[in-house]
Amino acid sequence: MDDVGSVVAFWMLSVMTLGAAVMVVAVRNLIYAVLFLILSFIGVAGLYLTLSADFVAIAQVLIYAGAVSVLILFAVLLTPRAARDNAETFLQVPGLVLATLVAVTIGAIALVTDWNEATRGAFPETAGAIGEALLDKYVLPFEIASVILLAAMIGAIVLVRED
Amino acid sequence: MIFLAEWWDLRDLGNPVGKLLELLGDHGPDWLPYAVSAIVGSITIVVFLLVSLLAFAWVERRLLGRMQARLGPNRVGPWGVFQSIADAIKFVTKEAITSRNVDRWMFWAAPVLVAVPVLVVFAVLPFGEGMVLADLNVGVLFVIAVGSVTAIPIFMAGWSSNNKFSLLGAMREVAMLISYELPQVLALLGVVVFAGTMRMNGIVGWQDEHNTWLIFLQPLAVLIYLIAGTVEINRTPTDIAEAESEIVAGYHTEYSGIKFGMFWLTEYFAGFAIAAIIATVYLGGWTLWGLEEWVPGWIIFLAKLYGLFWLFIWMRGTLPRLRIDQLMGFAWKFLLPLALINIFVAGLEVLIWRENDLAAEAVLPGFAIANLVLAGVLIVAWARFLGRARPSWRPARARLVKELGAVVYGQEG
Amino acid sequence: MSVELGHYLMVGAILFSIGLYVALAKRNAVGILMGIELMFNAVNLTLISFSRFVSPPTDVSGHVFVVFVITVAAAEAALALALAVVVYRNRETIDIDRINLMRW
Amino acid sequence: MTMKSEPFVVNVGPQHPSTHGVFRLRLTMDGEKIVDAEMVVGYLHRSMEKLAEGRTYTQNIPFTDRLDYLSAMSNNLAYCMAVEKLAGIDVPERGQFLRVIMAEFQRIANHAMAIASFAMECGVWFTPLMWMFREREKILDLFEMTCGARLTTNYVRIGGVSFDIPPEFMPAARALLKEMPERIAEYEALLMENEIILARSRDVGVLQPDLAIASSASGPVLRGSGVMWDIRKADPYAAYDRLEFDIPVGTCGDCYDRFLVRMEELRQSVRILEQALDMLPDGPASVNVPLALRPPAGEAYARIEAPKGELGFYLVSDGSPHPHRFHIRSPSYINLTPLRDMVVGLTVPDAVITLGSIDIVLGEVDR
Repeated sequence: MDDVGSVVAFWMLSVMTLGAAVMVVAVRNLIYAVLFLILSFIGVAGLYLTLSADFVAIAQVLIYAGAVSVLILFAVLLTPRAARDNAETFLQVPGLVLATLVAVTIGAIALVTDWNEATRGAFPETAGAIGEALLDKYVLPFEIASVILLAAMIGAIVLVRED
Repeated sequence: MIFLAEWWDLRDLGNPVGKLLELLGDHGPDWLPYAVSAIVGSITIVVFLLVSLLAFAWVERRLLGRMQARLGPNRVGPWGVFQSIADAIKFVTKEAITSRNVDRWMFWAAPVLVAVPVLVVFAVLPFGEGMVLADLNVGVLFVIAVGSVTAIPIFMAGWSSNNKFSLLGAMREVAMLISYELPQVLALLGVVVFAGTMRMNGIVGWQDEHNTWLIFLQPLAVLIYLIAGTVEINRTPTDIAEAESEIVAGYHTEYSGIKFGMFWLTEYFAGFAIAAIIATVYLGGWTLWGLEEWVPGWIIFLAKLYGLFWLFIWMRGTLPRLRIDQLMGFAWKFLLPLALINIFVAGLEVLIWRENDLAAEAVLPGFAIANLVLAGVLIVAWARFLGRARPSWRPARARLVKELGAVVYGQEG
Repeated sequence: MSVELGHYLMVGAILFSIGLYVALAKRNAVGILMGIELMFNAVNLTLISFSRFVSPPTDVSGHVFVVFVITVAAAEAALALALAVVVYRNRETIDIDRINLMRW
Repeated sequence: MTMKSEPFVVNVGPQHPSTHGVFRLRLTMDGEKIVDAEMVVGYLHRSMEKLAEGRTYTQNIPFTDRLDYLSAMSNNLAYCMAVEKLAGIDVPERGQFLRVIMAEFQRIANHAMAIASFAMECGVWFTPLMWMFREREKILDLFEMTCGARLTTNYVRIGGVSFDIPPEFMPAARALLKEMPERIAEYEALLMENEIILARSRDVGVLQPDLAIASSASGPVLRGSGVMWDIRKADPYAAYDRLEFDIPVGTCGDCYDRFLVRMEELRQSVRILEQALDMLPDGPASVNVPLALRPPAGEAYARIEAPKGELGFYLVSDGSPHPHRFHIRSPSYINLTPLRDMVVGLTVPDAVITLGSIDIVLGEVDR
């Protein structure tokens, strides 16, 4: 991947994703944090596109930016008397240290390891291949996932239902 | 195709642009054609949308005028055709008020962001053969995904306004969008099952190849998509997010001037987008059973698009508004089960067709008739099942009495 | 200059650690959920980049795995937010600091 | 698991598209449900009853135009009837019939407005309003050719009416009556079988008949609850005892029933008008009454079935040219009384429809 477009796109999207993620930490208002989280999700979707994973990118926009974030917004609004200031607990410093250590460790591993890269091009079309894989090779996990979704749906309804 | 494909042949607007790109590719750096094609395509789409908007803001008001036994705008220019231009000037020159306690950043960002998803939808819609900005192979999914993102700017507008009515309107809109996404996706899935592709051009090509429109094979899905689309564009039968008799103007209560203009314009753009999606997916896009050889495909496509938009205008002139819980109930209790049955039937039919290697000409008319009958039966039966039939004891008109003093009340009356 | 696997892995690593910090240190339960979502995204990004750069061209296992992760994440988000709402109803707060009773 | 949610207050009005003027409805909400409703009136108070005490009986007629400004004819009629009762004046037969004709035309105009605004509350985008304005315009044209004014007519006078009808009135009125049934059928086709209107208004804002009677509601609000009551039959005035018509009543007392009753009253008004135009006698339209009328000391109450319900004027005279006490029993105001019981337990959209189905005019509520 060394054509100009890909490189520019990668750097712009990375900066957008990580910058938005940092803003999630930094902003003082929880609603702003959710909106920056959405921006970060969209940046990740863009990164998927540069990796020629179009189906996953669209699914990311559809589910994360369109559905999960709206759920989060609803949760924030349904808890009106809770603090909306996006503050930290006493675990701020340990959390920061741990997060830095994890970043350094993973980064080091990522750079040091020889990943045995295959020289290969982009996928021509992923949607069909994913569909076939889901209904052929991964049909059992697929069914289990649907059961999980059903269970989650019923669970959420039972939890929040007024009676 | 009998097209000459000379660069000046406007039957395919891609010809001149292609020539331009060819020239650029020959003489400039290799990324230049991409950039130029993207810019030219985007500008074309925006110009097309703005022109359509100016035209239809006037057409809608004239048509509504006819439906409502009045004249409609008739002062600015002949038959009032310049009314929309006058309106546009008014929007721009009016003061865009920002109240003191609003959340400034979001209040300003929302009207700008709200137009983005709608504009992006047009990137994957083919205006003619080859006249598509980005022929994504997941076009159908893209349209749905982008449509689901519109909830965010609307929420931003409602929340940042610091107004109860705005917030209520925004929450209603978000809840509606989420609920109607499901039937919408399932309605489009039926098409994908038949066409075997999610590429918009592929779907159009499939319809062209089989000499049919998917509206015949998927009548129920068209209806579901039309209803869900009406909800998404927030026009009258379902405009509860800005129901003026309840919550003043919903999420754009606090907006004025060009900021309100952006919401207003986005509503029109979204209407065009839904009409364009239906025209592409269910009505054969830029094809018309061979006529596209003589008439430019983009004119056929625009004719279908505007025809469908006329349907939205008609609905607006006729129907009252549902209550929010009724609208949500309609999505979950009515549209969703029907969409599920529809997708099941579509899958079954395609299975029968493919497994037995039947000829398309033989099976497709049968499927069309079967699905039409099924759609009618399902709608009636499901409505009965949900108890939508009129209570038999209740008279359809007021009772007429001559004597006074008594009380007729209740069931047996 | 070109973009290689390492670049993507680094982005994933940083995103993961930001998510980890949010999940560990934020006081609001919804904020913690946001951190978890960020971590999911980092993992997904890593999976997709491996699928693009390492696995054989016909194999979409990475993508399929991401689809599963997204599915499970959606289910998890719905449940977690329902829990947050329930906790709020009972305690009128979703601050992690103040949800410290073993029973209520 | 109990739901802990705090009630919050939604102010519908005083400036709100659905309050028909300046009227404030403070709704206390628990989530989507209304738990309490408080009506705040008085934003349009013009002190009419007090002002009237300083003017002569004749000077007060224009005040009544401004009560329910959508049915000025009926208001004039009720006031003049009260004065005539007080002073013992008999109105000639032609005057009585003209009063009936004008009052019934006014009823059609008012109900057109009421039905249209009810449909607007349901969310129709102006179409029924514009259709009904088409017929209302023709009625207002008739008023204009009779007395020169369209809304604030000041037409009915003490002792009769101000002008006899001009020659072009009859053909125009007959032409209008001829096309009315067709138009009413159009409205019914547009609104009555509309699935959304049915879903929105049926079983919404139910007013039980006993509550309707107890709160002394009147007009279509009372009849919508199934109570057979109409002053035109119970206590006939003007020429109503010589005309034949039926009283429409509802079955369930919900918003849809009130809408149906108004729809049917349009037809009945057309029926009355056809008879009245046929029976219109010749002769003088009014008797001469001194401008500074001095009725003998005493009191009188006269009531009519105005389009919105029982409109009554209570006058006390002390023998001077000015009324000693001038009180208006306005139907809009009294029909509002059961509103709280009707909207508690509903949602805001339902409350808006319920308010629309009562058909209030704030000029009459606040006086």
